[in-house]
Amino acid sequence: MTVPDVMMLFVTVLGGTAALLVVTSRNVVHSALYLVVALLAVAGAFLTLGAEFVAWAQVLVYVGAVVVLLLFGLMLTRAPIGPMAQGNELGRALPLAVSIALFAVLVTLIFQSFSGTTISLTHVSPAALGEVLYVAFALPFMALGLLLTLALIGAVVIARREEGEGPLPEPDEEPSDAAALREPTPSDVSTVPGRPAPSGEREVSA
Amino acid sequence: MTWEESAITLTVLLPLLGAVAVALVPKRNEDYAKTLALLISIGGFALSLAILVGYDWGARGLQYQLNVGWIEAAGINYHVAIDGISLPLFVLSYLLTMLCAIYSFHHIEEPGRPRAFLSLMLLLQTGMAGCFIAFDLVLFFVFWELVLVPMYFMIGIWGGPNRQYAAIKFFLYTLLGSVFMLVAFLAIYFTAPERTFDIVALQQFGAAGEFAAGFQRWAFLGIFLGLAIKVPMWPFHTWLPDAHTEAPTVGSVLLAGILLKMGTYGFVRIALPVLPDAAVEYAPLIGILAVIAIIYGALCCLAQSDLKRLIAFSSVGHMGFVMLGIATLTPIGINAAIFGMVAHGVITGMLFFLSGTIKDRYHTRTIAELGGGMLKTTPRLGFLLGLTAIASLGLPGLAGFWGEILALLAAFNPAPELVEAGWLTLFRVLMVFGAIGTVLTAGYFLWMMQRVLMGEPPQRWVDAKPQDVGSIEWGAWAPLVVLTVALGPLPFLITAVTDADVNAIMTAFGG
Amino acid sequence: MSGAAWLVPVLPAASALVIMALGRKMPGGGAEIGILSLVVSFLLAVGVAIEVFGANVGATTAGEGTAFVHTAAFQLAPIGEGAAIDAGIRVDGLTAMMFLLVTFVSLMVHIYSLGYMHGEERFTWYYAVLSLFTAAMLLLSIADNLMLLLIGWELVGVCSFLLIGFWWESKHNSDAAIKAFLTTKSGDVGLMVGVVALFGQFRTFNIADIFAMVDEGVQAGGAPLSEGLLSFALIALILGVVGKSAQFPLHTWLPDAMAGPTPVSALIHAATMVTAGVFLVARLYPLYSATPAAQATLAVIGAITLLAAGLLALVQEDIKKVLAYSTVSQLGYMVAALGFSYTAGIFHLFTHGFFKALLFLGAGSIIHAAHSNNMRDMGGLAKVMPRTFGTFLVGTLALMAVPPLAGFWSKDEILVEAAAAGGYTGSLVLVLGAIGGLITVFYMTRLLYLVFAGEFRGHGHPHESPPSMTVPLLALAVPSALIGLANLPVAAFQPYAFSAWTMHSLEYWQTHPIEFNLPVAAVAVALAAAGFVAGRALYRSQPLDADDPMRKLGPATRVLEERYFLDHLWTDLITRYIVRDTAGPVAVAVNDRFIDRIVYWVGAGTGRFGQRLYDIFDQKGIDGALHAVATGTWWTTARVRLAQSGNVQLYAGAMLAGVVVLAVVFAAG
Amino acid sequence: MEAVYPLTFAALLFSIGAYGLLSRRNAVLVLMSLELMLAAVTINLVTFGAIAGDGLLTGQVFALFVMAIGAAEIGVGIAIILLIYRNRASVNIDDADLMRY
Repeated sequence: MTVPDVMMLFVTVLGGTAALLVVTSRNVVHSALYLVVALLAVAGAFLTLGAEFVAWAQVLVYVGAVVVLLLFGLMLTRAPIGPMAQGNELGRALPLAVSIALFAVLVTLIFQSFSGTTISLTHVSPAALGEVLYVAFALPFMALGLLLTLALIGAVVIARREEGEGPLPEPDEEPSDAAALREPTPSDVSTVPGRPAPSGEREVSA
Repeated sequence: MTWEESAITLTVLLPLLGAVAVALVPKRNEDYAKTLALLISIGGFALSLAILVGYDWGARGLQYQLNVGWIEAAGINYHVAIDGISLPLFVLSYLLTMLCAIYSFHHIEEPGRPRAFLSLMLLLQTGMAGCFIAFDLVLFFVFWELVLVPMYFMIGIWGGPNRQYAAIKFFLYTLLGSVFMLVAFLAIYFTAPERTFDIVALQQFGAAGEFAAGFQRWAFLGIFLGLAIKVPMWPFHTWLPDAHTEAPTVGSVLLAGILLKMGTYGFVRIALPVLPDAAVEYAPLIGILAVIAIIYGALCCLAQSDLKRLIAFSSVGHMGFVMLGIATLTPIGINAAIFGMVAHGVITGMLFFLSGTIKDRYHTRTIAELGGGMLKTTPRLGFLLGLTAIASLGLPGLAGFWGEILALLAAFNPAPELVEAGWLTLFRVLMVFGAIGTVLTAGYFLWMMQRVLMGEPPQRWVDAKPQDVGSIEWGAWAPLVVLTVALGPLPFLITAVTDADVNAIMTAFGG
Repeated sequence: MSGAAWLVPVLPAASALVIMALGRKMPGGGAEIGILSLVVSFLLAVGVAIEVFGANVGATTAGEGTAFVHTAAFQLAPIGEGAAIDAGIRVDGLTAMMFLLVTFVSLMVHIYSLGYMHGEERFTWYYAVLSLFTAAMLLLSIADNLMLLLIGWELVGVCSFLLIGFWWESKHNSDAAIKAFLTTKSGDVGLMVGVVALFGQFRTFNIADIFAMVDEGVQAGGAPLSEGLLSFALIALILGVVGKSAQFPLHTWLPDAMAGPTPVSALIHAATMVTAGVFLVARLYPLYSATPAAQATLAVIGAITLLAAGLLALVQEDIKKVLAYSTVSQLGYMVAALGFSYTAGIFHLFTHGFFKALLFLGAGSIIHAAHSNNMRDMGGLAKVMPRTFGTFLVGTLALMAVPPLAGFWSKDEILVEAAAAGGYTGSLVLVLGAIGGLITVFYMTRLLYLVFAGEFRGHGHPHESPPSMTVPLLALAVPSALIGLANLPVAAFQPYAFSAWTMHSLEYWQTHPIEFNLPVAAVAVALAAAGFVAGRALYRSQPLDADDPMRKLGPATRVLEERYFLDHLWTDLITRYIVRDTAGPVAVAVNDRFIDRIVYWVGAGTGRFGQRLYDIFDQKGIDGALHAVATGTWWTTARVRLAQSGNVQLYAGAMLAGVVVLAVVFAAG
Repeated sequence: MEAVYPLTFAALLFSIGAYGLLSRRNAVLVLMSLELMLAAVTINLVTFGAIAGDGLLTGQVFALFVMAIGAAEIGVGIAIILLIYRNRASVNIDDADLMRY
């Protein structure tokens, strides 16, 4: 067990528990914070694998920007700060089964095909990475930039509020059309499938 | 492109272009659509007559042939031609469309909209005519499907009270059949020694016995289902009465006049020559179903209260005779079938025209409500109905007789291969039942004539004084009446054309 | 002349079309075209007859040569495999005879109808269909191949339908017309099967070729002639004969067919149409004489029919019904005769045609005068209608087979041939024929007295019919009386006699001579006399008053009769007790309640069966199955749809589960 | 070092992320679990890059690309969630079942 193995083991354990907590914690903000820990563990993993630049990029992008964005999301959607009621039991059985099965399959596959292969942990300097990035992958890199700007503009357009809209509906009172949405289930077989158009300004096509 | 080659394509494309032209007629003067449609249909009929005249009657094999690559990659080519078997039906389809164009000057059912109606009719004509000249399986299938769409809209929009039901039933039922047929076509394409959809080539493979017996059985079953639903043969007939009861008059005339014949034509052109061994295996089954159709159709006619539905069921009976002719796999049988197709087209087309006019004059088709005495209230209409009904029940000397008697003749001694397979007694029993069928047919037609034509007319109609046959109607019906009366004493008008080619095709069965 | 024979059927056909086209505008309503064309046809027929008979007589007197046959044909249409349908004519003795009979009787009916149908609303249509009918009958008699014969046969059937249902306003008439057409059409099934079978066997419709093949004992393609198939075909044809010539059991339509105008009954149901069946057998006689099984069937059916119909005629009150049943009985004679001898059968057909037409036209004139069909409203007409009475008497005597007249020579000939043939069927026909003769005389005497003797019981006062009606009666009376002599069974006269005229082959004529058989003739005449005496006794002194005791036997009337005629015990015993009081009513009971009911039940039964079949099997059964498929698909889609619950995570979960499963499969695979 | 270790770690992260994705009621938390899964993917990329050990460092380059796209995706995700929130006033996954039949 060399030093990197120990490092990797530690990072795995840390990352695993953090991820578990993200997924199961009662408190919304706690899971955001646990997410930070998990992503840091991932950065640690990169370091052990010698991808130094990727590790720091990971820290910078995910831990810095994404988690903050998620926190903003939580804040803006007025997610209940305190511990909230957990969903129904059925809601957890299927996902649990699926994820465990997924993990089992992945692990067996990994051990089947990759056991015994060793990787050389040569340290890759950011300079070498940069050199490759701007020569071989120049075009994809530029495309990536374009994609990011587009995503940015898109997000702004979606999230912007039109002038004419009324005030933000209070979370507790039931919006008028929400009731309309819970029409009876499609008991009448013969009509064409689709919902009767709800009242209010939006036309929901079948 | 000499006239020889381009003739058929021109004749088939004319109605298509006509349909587009009629549809583009401006809304303001909608009635111009009627005259335009009439001119186009007359033009189409004239072209088909030109082909008829130019056709070398005695000769055997394909004429006016044009074989041009269409989708080379898949071996599909635009192979159109005409021979003795498809010529009569080809010309009949143009005749009937022209007559329908004349008839629809005054008779378009209530949503009116002549532009839409007439363009659909011309589109239908392209599909029908195309089906009889296609010598490539895919081309045949394209025209086969093309026919469904206009007929669906004709029944669905201009039809009777529950037209939706009838239109959907007709469309889906035939489509279901054609799916099996398509699968069979593809199966044939892939198993043929040399990958082609060309019917002539496939016929040569069939004759040379290239297809294995087991394969032939399944391929024939697929094609049989597709065609049997269209004919319609006995268990698959339930769409026909509904479609006819709801269809507009012109729709019914074309549906009964030509569309049913595409099924039987398919048997003669594709099923029998390409898969001869399977044809021998299926022949007894087809024979039995045909005779059941004859007896069953006649019995159901006895139970009908609606005149048009009665005529629809009579079509089931007549097509039974046609299929009996085909089931015998003998040249006489096939000649009987083709003659029966044309005669049925003429007679039943006329019957549907008459029932349309009766509906128009008496506003009802229920026999009880008509109450009889039509010979007194509208004598000419009554006389025509009487004459056509008697022709339909197979009176010799009129068109309906030859189709039946020749089918019975063929059924008495079927093809040698069927005899070897030991089906001789079965076919003779079928022949006797067919003969009994003619009595039942006579029964329900005479009973209908008694209840509709004879007896004292109810006072209601005497007061209403419905108007007798008008000049437009005479124009639309005169050719049909002349044909009904002429085909009786002069059957050679059709058999002379079909005989050479039928003998050629039927050699595969030791005919 | 025989070359122009094809004109004989074509002329009436053309006249029918002309009448239909412009009859209404003609002064005589189209009748004159009909009559004119028939006169020409008749003259042509006589010309043809002279030539044909002359040739035949030449052959018989010279003792060698062949029977005259002239055929000419052209191909109508190829029907595949080299076979073809051709239209051709075959003129021989039989055709010439039928030409004479049909054109003459039809001409008489045409003239007669001028008076009878005067003032009819559809007068022109009547003459058009009458001409068409005559044309069809002539086509039938001249056809040289089976297909053309079948066409003529069915056209005759349709014309009879149109004529019987001439007054289609009343449902009774159209019912009778449909009954007639459908019964004959079901007989025609047999005809079709027969024709198809013969074609199947000989691959040709041409009658001459079939005769040649049968003589050589060979079938199509040289195969040896199969007796079984040939007798099957011929017996099938007999079914057609039974239908068309109203033999037992398919005879029920003929009495109902009296619903048509009387001249129609005279033409169709006496002289021409009903004899079509007999003509068919005569036309194919060489085939029949080659198959004993077919001949035996003919004899048996004929015998049964002649007796059954005779009995039924006994108790009819409608004068036309009596004559109708009498026709059925006489047809029975002809069919039975054809069981043994060609000449006897067709000679009786020939003579019967004339005197039965005369009787029907006479009856028409009586009905015209008495304004009723029922014999109750008649009586005492002899004085009032001398010419009708005179001609009617001639016709009746001929029918009764009273010696000098036609009926005697033809009916007697049948009994002689039956006796000569001997054997089981021969004796059956002889015995039944003799009894039949007695019954015939009995009911005709009854008719004579009821109509002509005593006082007029009806209302109004009858008067003689106009000359246009009585002239044809006189014209028909002449042949009814004299035509019998055409076939005098004297050996010296035979080569010039009727049998020579219409022989179909010289050998047959030579091997089957017509002789006179005294004992048989004597028995027949004796029976006839007995029948006449009994009939006269019963009806002379006491013509049918209002409540004829025919059915209910009031004790008073029978006591009266017994005292007067003790010495006629034998005639009373046989004729009255057995024949009139038991056999007659029983026959009617059997006929009306049994046979007629069957025919009705078959008709109505198929109607009801069709109704049930349609409602239950077609609509619910097959259509139901179709709908089941449709509703089935709706049902399944409704279930599957529920899976789309809208819960996004459920979808994601399902997808991931899918991925896992696929991974396992591929990993394992 | 054995290649198996980082790969197992990635598998672990991926499965836990999947669980979170399926069970969480709140849309934002779903996004978080999504992030975990993305992180797992990047580990895989880097590990496979290391296994291949080619000069082009494709593993790491692609890890970077994935990160960039992940970020863009999270941005748009949050924007959509805000939009749903504005219309439905709740981000609970069960309410947004407009696709229900």
